[in-house]
Amino acid sequence: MDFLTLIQLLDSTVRLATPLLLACLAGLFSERAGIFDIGLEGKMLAAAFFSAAIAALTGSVWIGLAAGIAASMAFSLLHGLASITFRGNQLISGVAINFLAAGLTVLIAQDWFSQGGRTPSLMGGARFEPITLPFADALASTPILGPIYAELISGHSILVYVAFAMVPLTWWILFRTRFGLRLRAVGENPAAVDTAGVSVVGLRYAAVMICGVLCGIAGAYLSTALQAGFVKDMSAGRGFIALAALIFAKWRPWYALYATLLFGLFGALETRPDIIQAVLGIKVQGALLGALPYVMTVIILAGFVGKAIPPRAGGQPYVKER
Amino acid sequence: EPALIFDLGGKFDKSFNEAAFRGAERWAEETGGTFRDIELQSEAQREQALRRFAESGSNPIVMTGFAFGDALGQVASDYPDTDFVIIDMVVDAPNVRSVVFNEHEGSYLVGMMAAKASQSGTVGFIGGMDIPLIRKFACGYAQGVKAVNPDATVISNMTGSTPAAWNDPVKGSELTKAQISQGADVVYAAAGGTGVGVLQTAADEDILSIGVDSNQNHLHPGKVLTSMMKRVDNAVFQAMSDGPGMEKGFNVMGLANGGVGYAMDEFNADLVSADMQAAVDAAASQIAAGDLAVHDYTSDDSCPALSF
Amino acid sequence: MEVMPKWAEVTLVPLISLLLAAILSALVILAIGEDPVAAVKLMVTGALGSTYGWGYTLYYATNFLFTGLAVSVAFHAGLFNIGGEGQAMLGGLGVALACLLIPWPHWTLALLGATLAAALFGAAWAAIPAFLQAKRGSHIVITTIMFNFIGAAVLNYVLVNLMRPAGSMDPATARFPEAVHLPTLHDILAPLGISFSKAAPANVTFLIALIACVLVWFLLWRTWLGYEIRSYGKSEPAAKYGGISPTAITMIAMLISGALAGMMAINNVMGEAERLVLNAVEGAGFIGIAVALMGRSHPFGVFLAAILFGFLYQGGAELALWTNIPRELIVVIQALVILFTGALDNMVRMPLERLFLMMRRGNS
Amino acid sequence: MNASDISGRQATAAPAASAAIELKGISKAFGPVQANKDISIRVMPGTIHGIIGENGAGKSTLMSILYGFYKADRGEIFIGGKKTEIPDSQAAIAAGIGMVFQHFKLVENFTVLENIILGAEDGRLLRPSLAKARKTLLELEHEYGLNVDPDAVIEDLGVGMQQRVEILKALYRQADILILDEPTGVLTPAEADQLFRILDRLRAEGKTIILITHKLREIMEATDTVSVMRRGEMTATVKTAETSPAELAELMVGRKVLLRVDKTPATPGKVVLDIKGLRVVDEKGVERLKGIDLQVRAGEILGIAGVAGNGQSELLEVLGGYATGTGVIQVNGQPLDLNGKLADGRARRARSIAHVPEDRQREGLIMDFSAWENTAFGYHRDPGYQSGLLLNNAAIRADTEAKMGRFDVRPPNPALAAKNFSGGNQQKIVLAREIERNPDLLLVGQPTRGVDIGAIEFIHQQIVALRDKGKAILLVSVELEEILALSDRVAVMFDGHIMGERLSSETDEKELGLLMAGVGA
Ligand SMILES: Nc1ncnc2c1ncn2[C@@H]1O[C@H](COP(=O)(O)OP(=O)(O)OP(=O)(O)O)[C@@H](O)[C@H]1O
Ligand SMILES: Nc1ncnc2c1ncn2[C@@H]1O[C@H](COP(=O)(O)OP(=O)(O)OP(=O)(O)O)[C@@H](O)[C@H]1O
Ligand SMILES: [Mg+2]
Ligand SMILES: [Mg+2]
Repeated sequence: MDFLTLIQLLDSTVRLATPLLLACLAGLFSERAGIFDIGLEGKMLAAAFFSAAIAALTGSVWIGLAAGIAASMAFSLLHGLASITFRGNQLISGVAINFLAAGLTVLIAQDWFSQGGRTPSLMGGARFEPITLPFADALASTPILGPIYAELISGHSILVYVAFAMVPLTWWILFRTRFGLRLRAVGENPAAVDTAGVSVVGLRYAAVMICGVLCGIAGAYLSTALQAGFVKDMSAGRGFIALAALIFAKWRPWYALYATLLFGLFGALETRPDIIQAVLGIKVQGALLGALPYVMTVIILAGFVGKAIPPRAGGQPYVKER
Repeated sequence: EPALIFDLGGKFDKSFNEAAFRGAERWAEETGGTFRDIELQSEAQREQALRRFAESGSNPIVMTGFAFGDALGQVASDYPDTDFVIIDMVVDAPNVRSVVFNEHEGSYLVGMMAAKASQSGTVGFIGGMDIPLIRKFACGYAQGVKAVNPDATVISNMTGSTPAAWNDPVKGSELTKAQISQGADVVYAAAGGTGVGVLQTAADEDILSIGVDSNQNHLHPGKVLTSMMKRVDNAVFQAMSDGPGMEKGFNVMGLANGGVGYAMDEFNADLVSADMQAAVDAAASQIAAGDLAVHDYTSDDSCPALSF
Repeated sequence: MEVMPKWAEVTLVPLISLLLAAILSALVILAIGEDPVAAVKLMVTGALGSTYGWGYTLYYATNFLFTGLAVSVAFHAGLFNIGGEGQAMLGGLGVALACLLIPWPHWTLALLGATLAAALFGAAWAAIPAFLQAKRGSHIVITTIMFNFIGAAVLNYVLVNLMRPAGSMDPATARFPEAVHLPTLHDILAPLGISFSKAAPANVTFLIALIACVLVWFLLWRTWLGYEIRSYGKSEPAAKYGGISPTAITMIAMLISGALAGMMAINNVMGEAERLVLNAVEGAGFIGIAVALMGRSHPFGVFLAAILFGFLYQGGAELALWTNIPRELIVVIQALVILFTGALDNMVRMPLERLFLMMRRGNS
Repeated sequence: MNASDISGRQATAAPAASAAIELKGISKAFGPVQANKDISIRVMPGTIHGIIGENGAGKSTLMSILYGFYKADRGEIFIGGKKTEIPDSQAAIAAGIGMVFQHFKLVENFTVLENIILGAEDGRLLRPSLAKARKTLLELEHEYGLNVDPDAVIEDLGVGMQQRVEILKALYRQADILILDEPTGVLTPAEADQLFRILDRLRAEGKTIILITHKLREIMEATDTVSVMRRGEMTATVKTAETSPAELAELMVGRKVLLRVDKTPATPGKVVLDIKGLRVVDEKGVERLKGIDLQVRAGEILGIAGVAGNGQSELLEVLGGYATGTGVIQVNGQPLDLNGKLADGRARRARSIAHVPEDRQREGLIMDFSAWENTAFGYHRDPGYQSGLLLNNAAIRADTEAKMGRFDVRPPNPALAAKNFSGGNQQKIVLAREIERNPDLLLVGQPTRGVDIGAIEFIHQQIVALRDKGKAILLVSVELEEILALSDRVAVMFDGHIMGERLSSETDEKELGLLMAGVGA
């Protein structure tokens, strides 16, 4: 495998990892606050639709992004209502949100656009275009670093940079701010937060809402940056993979980056059976090739990661009075 | 009143179900008639939908997809007075019209065009789910490519092994980019909703793409080399127009009878040179006349021009 | 010391929740310009108004019973088995192999053999995640998700490359021989003088699912093994203190869970399709999660929830048949039912509890 | 400290007009349970006010209402004479109230410092808050002698330390009114003494303290006034100087209570438990037991004294079969498997070893299971309870009912879930299960932690009765008083070693206290 191929592979890794990373960080905020969220998939899908739809209608991808985020947050609010206010089962609520998003997006898309549950193709300002970083062209010919900068680092949509910037930001928020301290505390022992005079409900809603924002960006990235429009079910299970990555990452921001990059790499490798053949020396049959990322995940998980301890109050509603 | 049953992909799968729906709509528009339709949600509903429509007097009942073969085989004899039309599969019963398409022939033609349009000598194929039908597309395509340029490389990828593979444009994009980085400058997508991503990325990356099933040239004018037309719409239109008492039996829709073909319109006129078109048309008439045989993958589960 | 009488808890709460879901669904139906009253009528008569409707409702319910029980058993051991989908797929492979490779003389024997094969294959597919959880601490939620994907790939590979009859377009096995066809409810009830629709796919597997329900209940609440499973699920430190082996219970519970999920295949593969198709499970594994959660992981609750989802599936099919309501609307209705009965149930319960408390105070 | 010290000071209580805290007509129901019924109470500033009452009397509930954790159904709260609404803990903190809960409200995987600033941060950024808190903490530590490592993680700290963190939390928030809910339940005598010295200082500074405890001695020594609660009602409030332990006990339980354990001298028989060179390394690789030698004979109670966290738990866990170790342990002359297949609780029970674990809610009981299911726990595969694969539920129920009767478990309802019993009754369920097996060796950890005096009396009697049947008993407790009252011999553990063994008739709290601190031997 030559250098340029490697760069291309990594480039693809970055693109595939970005929605996973955003969703993973979204889940991280929610679950760190003690609210499990298997509705990442649904929120991402809803955001993908609304951002594409509104971008198509207004011609502005930014308004689209805002709409996607708003839609995702609306689902977050629903999840909050069910799991915080009404202390319902968080897993069921998540399952319901996934179904709801899958159904509603197509229904509304058909109602608005009559294009078979799709949005029209986005053009021009209705789409996030790749950004060429300064001097990318000038430096491209520098050996090694040039291609890395010009091909790998430069040339992604703004949302990719947002996603990667979210990693240190998330870390900083969680571990360097008052809000982060409280957020982590409420996922470990809500009673401690409550008796310290801080609202458990408020914190948890805040976390769930941040989760909505990040899922919104993830969805918008799918339909307005990677693609130029919405296709039904286009999140294609990425919310679940993000959830797996979150557990993989032991609910930590930097590990989340590594985990999603790893999943991204597996995804990228899947598109390059030629490389796998070159490395392994055997041709992997198509269907089994598709299973490769998952097999690798299991092997890595079993071999290297070990036990992941979730936030202790995770998944349980905070009930003071029986 | 005729009825139309879509396969699990649903009415709007950007593939043959959608084409079938357009055919039925055209029929409704032209004749002022109405038709029933249903999008299935589960395997068990195949037989259910067939029986329910048959019992309620719908005639003819048209269904899209090879997966109906088994159910129709069970049901057809119970409703001898109802005419059934199955697309993409052969069911041998007196009240069934089976319509199959020679996708490999159409794919052969677009493969030729891909090879002719390619500068790099490398072209790509992106399929949806890895099933024999899609391999049939890929195999015909590869034969067409090799016919023009025996040294050409055909890169073939399938999107996945679950039904999600039909609706993952993001992965379609990534596969396209991967093929581009391996040198492909024309890609042919036979992947339903996933193909949306393929065509989009090809347009973005300034290479040519080839659409499938219906004419997709307009999606990215000047970027879609052509589309492999599989006239499911015509088959449905025809079936509904023929109505009850239609001619039954085995209907092969190939190049000879316009069942498959390639799309030419104002959107790709500049991309297809006269020479290219002449060569392809020549091959088409040869195939139609039976002078040129394109191997059908599903006839023996093998492909001379491509390995899976 | 419960606030609400038990009858209210088990009837009023779910019924009012369902009503809320129905009202919201009606609004959605109205919003897309259809008649909600007619739609509900259609669903009810279509799913419950004839033996034909029941035949489909029960057929779907049978699938969900198996996957729901599977999730429940694991849940009682504190394990969240999301892998029902993959386990049911592999169960289908087991059924197909059993039915195609062995010349069964009679369906009863075939049923026994196929059930065994389905359970074995399903359990085998759960065994690796279970082992990794027990021995390596690999989170079972991730590994079972991964095994769903891997299972789909395996099935695809096997059907496309190995088990497909030569020259067939359809990535499916050959039809099973006549001898292994299972009797439908029509065949079973006819000798009893009950005429049940011939066309509906509900078959003898439904009875097996009911037996499975009873057995699971029996296992969990009448045997020491079930007792150990529940103990471990409630408190791992206590289980250790009590001399219950976490490794053994994790393995056993997951094997039982996988076996139950796998056994779904005798319904859809052997009973209905009579061959193995790629898409045989079609999400029943995931519906099983909702069914188990809504049924509070109790076999009887699972039974009711499975019937409810069977009703939604069959009622939805009828809607799709006779109206222009798109199938996504049915998905939305399912979502609303899951949401209101499963996640927002306290929205109904809290005011009800207040009401009962007031009544009780008023009485005393 | 010395009782006369305190009683001398109580006369300084201020006139009635300016009570620091006044509660009027507080009522609170949890669903059908009326936890507090029309409770009124006045606490003067600069005093220590004690509250006693049986398990479930409603003490914690009342204080949680004052702290804004629960909302009262009815009633008014006056702070410093001013009517104050306390809808949440925020308001309580603002009103100068701090509370140390019976079950600590700490974030286990946070550091001490993080726990202390939680909710009381300065500004949005953590670092300045932490720096400031570190400084303040140092001052507080200096002032009150409350030493803790600010960077230690809570889960690595013993309960005594955790309690200090809770107190520091309140002080950090500048509480004028400090509520302590059963603070000494988990402390060693030395730690308890230190706590009371601190409370004394705080009182001297004019702070008001409410102290909930089950220990009459503490009430008598530390408080100025004391209120007694029973079944949700406030039955009496008296000046401490004007009452006696016996009177309080009677007010509390509603009958006369024996305050001493009645026991005859032991007649030790053959060696039942023989431990040689026992070593245990925990999951983190830390050596917790560093070569223990111990013997317990039939008909005697060996008490293990020691500050929590010195290896007592590990000793019980190894003996109970759910921790691994090296060395030799013999029971009735036969070795126990410490590492292999038979190192599990079931095998131990088969060897006639019964175990009342230290933490009944985590290990001893399954809180969601009914009493009868809990009664079978650990013995569920014994012939009496099971045949083939089946549990004999009817037999277990009947057995449970009998045991509940004999152990006076209230309410005597086998179908009630364990979590619905009060702490003392939960403990009785565990004891009944283990003692009624008539084991050759009984392991008991913290048998009366958080249990009211009525129940303590009963539990102690049962343990002694088992000894008198000629059984060997290994008792682990952090309550020196309990160790001295129950055991025939005492071994003191410190840092994974046995610091020394004494006959309880020949030693006293002072000597043991020194051994527990690692001094002497
Ligand atoms: N959060 C709660 N929800 C429901 N019931 C509760 C709750 N907290 C306490 N109770 C009930 O209220 C009553 C009073 O409990 P409380 O904890 O105040 O007693 P206590 O006097 O502190 O007992 P202890 O000495 O055991 O700590 C008990 O019956 C208890 O079961
Ligand atoms: N408030 C409480 N009420 C009842 N039990 C408690 C309480 N706080 C702690 N415990 C239990 O008491 C035990 C004491 O724990 P700790 O670790 O401090 O002492 P230890 O068991 O002697 O030490 P180690 O296990 O580290 O050797 C633990 O099992 C803990 O769960
Ligand atoms: Mg209390
Ligand atoms: Mg301990």
